Amino acid sequence: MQPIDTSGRVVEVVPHPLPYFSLVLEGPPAWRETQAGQFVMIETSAGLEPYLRRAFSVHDVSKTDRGARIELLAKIVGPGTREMAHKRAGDTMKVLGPLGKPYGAAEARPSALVAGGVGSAPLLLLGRRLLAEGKRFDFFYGGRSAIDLARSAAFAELARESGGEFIATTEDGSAGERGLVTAPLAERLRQSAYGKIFSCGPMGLLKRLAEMSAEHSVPGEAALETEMGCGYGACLGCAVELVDGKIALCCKDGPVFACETVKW
Amino acid sequence: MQPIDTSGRVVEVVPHPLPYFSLVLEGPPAWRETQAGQFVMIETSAGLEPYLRRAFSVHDVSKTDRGARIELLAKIVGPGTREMAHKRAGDTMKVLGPLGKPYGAAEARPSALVAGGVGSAPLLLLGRRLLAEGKRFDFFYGGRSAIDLARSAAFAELARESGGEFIATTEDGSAGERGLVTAPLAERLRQSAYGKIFSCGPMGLLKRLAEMSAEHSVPGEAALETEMGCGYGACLGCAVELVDGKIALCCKDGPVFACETVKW
Amino acid sequence: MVSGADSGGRAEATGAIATPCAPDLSVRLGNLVLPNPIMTASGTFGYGLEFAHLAALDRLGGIVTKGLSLVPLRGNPPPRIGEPRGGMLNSIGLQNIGVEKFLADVLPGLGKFPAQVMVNLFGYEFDDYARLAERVDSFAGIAAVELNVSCPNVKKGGIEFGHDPVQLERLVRSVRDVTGKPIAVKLSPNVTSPVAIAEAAKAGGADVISAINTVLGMSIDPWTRRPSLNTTRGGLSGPAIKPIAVRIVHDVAKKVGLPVIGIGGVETVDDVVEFLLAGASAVQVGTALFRDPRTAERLVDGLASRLVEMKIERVSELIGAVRPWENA
Amino acid sequence: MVSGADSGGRAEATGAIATPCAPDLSVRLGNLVLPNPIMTASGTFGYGLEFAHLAALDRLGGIVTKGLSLVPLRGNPPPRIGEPRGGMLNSIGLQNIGVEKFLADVLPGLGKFPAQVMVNLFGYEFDDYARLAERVDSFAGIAAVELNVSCPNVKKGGIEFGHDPVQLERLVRSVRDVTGKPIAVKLSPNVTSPVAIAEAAKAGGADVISAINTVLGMSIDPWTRRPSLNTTRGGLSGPAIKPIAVRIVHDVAKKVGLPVIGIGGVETVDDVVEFLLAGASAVQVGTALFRDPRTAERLVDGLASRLVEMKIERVSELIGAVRPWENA
Ligand SMILES: Cc1cc2nc3c(=O)[nH]c(=O)nc-3n(C[C@H](O)[C@H](O)[C@H](O)COP(=O)(O)OP(=O)(O)OC[C@H]3O[C@@H](n4cnc5c(N)ncnc54)[C@H](O)[C@@H]3O)c2cc1C
Ligand SMILES: Cc1cc2nc3c(=O)[nH]c(=O)nc-3n(C[C@H](O)[C@H](O)[C@H](O)COP(=O)(O)OP(=O)(O)OC[C@H]3O[C@@H](n4cnc5c(N)ncnc54)[C@H](O)[C@@H]3O)c2cc1C
Ligand SMILES: Cc1cc2nc3c(=O)[nH]c(=O)nc-3n(C[C@H](O)[C@H](O)[C@H](O)COP(=O)(O)O)c2cc1C
Ligand SMILES: Cc1cc2nc3c(=O)[nH]c(=O)nc-3n(C[C@H](O)[C@H](O)[C@H](O)COP(=O)(O)O)c2cc1C
Ligand code: FES
Ligand code: FES
Repeated sequence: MQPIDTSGRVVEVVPHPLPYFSLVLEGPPAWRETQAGQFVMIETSAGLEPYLRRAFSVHDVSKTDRGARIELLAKIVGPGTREMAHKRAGDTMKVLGPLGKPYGAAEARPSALVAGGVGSAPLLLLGRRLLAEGKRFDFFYGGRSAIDLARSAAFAELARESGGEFIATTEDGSAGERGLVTAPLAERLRQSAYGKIFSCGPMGLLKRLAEMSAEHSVPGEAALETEMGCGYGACLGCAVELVDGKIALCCKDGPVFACETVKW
Repeated sequence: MQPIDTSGRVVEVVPHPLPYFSLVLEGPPAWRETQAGQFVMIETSAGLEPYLRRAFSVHDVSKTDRGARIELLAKIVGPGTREMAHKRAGDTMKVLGPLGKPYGAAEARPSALVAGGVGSAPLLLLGRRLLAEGKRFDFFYGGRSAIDLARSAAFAELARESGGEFIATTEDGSAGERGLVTAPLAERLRQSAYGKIFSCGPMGLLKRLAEMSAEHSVPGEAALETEMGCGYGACLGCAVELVDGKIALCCKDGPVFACETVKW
Repeated sequence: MVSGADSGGRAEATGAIATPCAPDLSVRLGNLVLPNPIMTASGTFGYGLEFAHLAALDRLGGIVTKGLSLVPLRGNPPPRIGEPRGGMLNSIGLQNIGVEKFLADVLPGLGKFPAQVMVNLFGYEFDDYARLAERVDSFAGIAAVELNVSCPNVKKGGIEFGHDPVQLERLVRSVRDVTGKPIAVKLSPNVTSPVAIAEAAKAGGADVISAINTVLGMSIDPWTRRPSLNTTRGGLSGPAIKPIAVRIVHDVAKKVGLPVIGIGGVETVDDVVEFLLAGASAVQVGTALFRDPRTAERLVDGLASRLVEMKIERVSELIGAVRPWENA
Repeated sequence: MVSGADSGGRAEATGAIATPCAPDLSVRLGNLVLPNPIMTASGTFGYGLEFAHLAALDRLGGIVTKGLSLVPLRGNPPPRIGEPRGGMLNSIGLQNIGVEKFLADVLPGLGKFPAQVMVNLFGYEFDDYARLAERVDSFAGIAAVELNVSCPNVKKGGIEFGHDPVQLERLVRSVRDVTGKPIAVKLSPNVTSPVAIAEAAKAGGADVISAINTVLGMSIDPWTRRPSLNTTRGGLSGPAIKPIAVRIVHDVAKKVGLPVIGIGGVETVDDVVEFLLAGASAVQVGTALFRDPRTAERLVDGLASRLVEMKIERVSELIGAVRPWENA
């Protein structure tokens, strides 16, 4: 579907706790069509700080009688996310979306969903989709510390419902296994073979996952983050370098890319 | 007293109705010393719009057990006043003040207080002072239309308490006498002689009042408005040209000036 | 808070079209007539067509294409944008599909809109400009050419033709020799005397001056210590540069005597009026489109309403109508 | 809203002084040593002393005076300031008390602060600069002179010495000949090549480059049609010009090899770190002081805390430590 430029009504802002929070917006029926991996561009402030909109993966979608609700899972890192965390129920925000290419189809074999920090955002919708398709998946959730594993319960529940497991890791050991999320994944890659690895998170993690996909010849799809000026293909600011030497636009050709196509 | 750089807590925002409103702030005991004609510099927004603080006459002051309350009477004309009108009880704002030279002493003869639109702001405090000093005054309040005579009741009550009268004028006749505020003043200047004319409002009005002061040799004091970058004497942006060829600073040497000293 | 106190600094831009007796929004740029003075700025709205689903292209006064070169360009590696307070930094590096693909695939589709199409041209070599102008000259769908001699993101050779009056005059003349279409020359703000550059463009045969291109700037992330741009330095745009643009538009309009297109931080109706008063005959909207793809059409509506409010029948009455202070 | 989510874009600037092992904030500008890199910018904090009740002068690294001339000046008529989005426009016109009054009444009072006092000097005639420098040379309380050759608000003669390398080199040499004090030359951003101007200043004997002065700008009230400034054009300052200043500081520090003072839109600790990384050895705070007279001291505290957070012992480690992208 074509993205629409509309405005959403803030339903609530939920701390997970801070700096992580959910922003729930009420909007038009068209939002119901949002697919896992797609994002929206939000005008976080009517003023100059920040001036440009900000990109957020759609974390969850639900139908309402008049339209739809989308939930965004965000982390306060600067002015835009700070403005968002300060919104109150009833405030309206300009929203452009849904934008970008969603995650592709899962294979017959179980999938591995791998999240680094707030990169988990788009994977909830993906989990829901896989569950609906009756596809099993394990969910790997890595963070620096326990607080960085926002919405763990929801992810764990989804994974288990699908028949899969939920594996959390933290660098300081404050929750789940101590270490990086790639460790438990590597283990399981040696035993059971996954059909696909779906990921989102910091570039460093995605790069490593791309390597692991190659090593174990398990196809991988990663949702990338780049700076974005517009989100709809006008500014050419979201360039992603591909292995074939071409330049792709994260907002149009992505944010989801097949790992082997990206020049990491 | 020296101005202090502090922060005030928003007690309430009262529409008079819009675009006029009162912003009531709670602050330190030092604010109790504020004198009629003095102003404060308010940081209306934490962001860039507007970037510089805005100047507002102190409209009213009251003592609280922990400190003091000041009331500002403002008109929405741009980003700063818009931000102010959007404040909610409990918000805090940076406040620098009280600043500037207050209105001087009244003469034995009754005074004329003349306000043009929101220029009425500093004259409430002046009225209270005169009342406390047992000095009589007439209050002339001019505006384009009825809505531009914010807080009329309060001014009228003060004037009458002092034994004087309250005269309102509007250009469209929607309240009080139709015409300019200078008309009824001219009338009374021909009959009863005033000891002093205290004024605040648009430059055009103040200029005309200065002329009338001269014609009837009644001393006049006017509170001027200029652009202000800082309010405390640092930017030299608030220049006022004097008849002696010198440049005065509205924020330090003013905002109240003896009419005969200003090059109108 | 007081409900009803209209929020946001950009309210004017959203005023809906107003009255029965609609004012005359048309403006002239030399022989070029625009239905209204609102254009999209080069490089900020692609080639126009691809955003038909987000913006009402039929409402625009003019569309300026992304900078076109003889061959398609890949542009600079990421990161390509940064966001200092009040503006945007970019180093896209003139990525574009090339003039041939534009003429074949895009131009035909643009035909159905009243908006005047201006192609923005740039080259690395002196001759590139004339070759590009010559190539597009025969296409009726192209109303004018805009020469980008001022892009801070082209390193090759390192010359910005827009910084050297002598070079520029020759360059413009070489284009004048091969096309009858109106020529707009886009000024760099990064020079000591934009007026001297504009004079040179005029001497070379330019019909219109577009002012300004981005301002050379740079920012660094205090934590990663990385420049926000891969190229370290890049072009500053958005509200931050508007006062610089207004100054240059004013000086050029006053001293050079060519119609000027005002560019730089245009986002509200106030901005449009300000540029017109300064001497611009039209404006281009750039960065503001990234924030809101409908900015341009909103400005067309808002400008119409504003003229009614100001009791002005023709927008052209505002051009250069600034009132300097007596003793200035 | 979520309470606890810290609001405002300028929180870092308010961090209070942090730790037992305080980091070393001192920096060198040639022979000049500052207790910390935070100075007040010329014309934005008067002569320092008059604001002792609003700011902790004893915390500053340096104080630069309002521009001083041989005789007191009245400055420009009002209006003198405007406020475009993200910045400030001014045309104060260098109103000042004159060098004699400064030396007699102000300088003695400044003696009691550790802050280094830099006098900002300007003249209309070539010789004015040397005469001013000669006049202040014998005063021990003055640590250095800063030559303002770049004020956009001086019309007389119309020359900005800062726009002509040949003139500037001669001017700086004439000052060098009469004073042993460190000479800082303040650059105009309104030139095609600030580096060339800085090179000329160096050739003339300058010890330090201050960059930048205000950017030439203009704005117009869309309703009154009046320029915001009596002089029509004036100097743009504040956050809007920071990316321009960072670019010029970076280029000059890299190519000229003199210590640089970064000036332009400094308001937060992030800003200070950004300028240091770009190559500045110190910064000056200007317009931000109008918004908050305690900005400078807050930055001193905030910078100390930041260094602790970054685990850096000496602020000087940050100077020029930007990390360009590999393929840049
Ligand atoms: C397609 C896409 C989807 C996204 N989805 C989400 C999401 O669901 N939840 C969420 O919290 N964020 C998401 N992001 C990232 C989010 O857009 C940025 O964090 C946002 O720009 C922050 O804005 P800000 O003004 O608060 O901070 P900024 O001022 O933009 O940045 C503040 C600091 O954070 C750093 N930063 C900015 N962007 C990123 C980034 N993308 N990754 C890491 N560091 C960054 C900057 O370098 C800077 O140091 C997504 C980004 C993209 C491109
Ligand atoms: C000493 C002093 C005391 C003041 N007291 C009050 C007060 O008690 N109540 C109050 O409402 N205002 C008062 N003002 C005026 C107030 O400071 C300005 O209206 C303020 O700058 C508005 O800020 P803004 O951002 O909302 O609008 P701005 O963007 O600053 O201005 C918006 C529009 O209003 C015009 N404008 C700005 N300032 C003034 C002005 N001073 N007079 C007329 N038009 C102006 C501008 O030209 C512009 O067109 C006072 C000013 C001074 C100098
Ligand atoms: C992302 C981006 C790409 C641009 N590409 C071009 C270009 O290809 N050719 C050109 O002449 N100007 C280009 N510009 C400059 C704009 O056309 C315009 O002159 C400048 O951005 C100032 O206007 P604004 O503040 O409204 O953005 C570009 C600007 C931006 C922000
Ligand atoms: C009101 C005002 C007055 C100024 N006066 C002077 C001056 O007298 N001499 C000078 O060299 N620079 C002067 N400047 C320029 C500042 O010192 C500084 O270079 C410029 O404002 C950029 O810094 P900022 O963005 O922090 O304000 C002045 C700036 C302002 C805003
Ligand atoms: S974000 Fe603008 S093109 Fe992708
Ligand atoms: S407002 Fe800055 S000196 Fe008066």
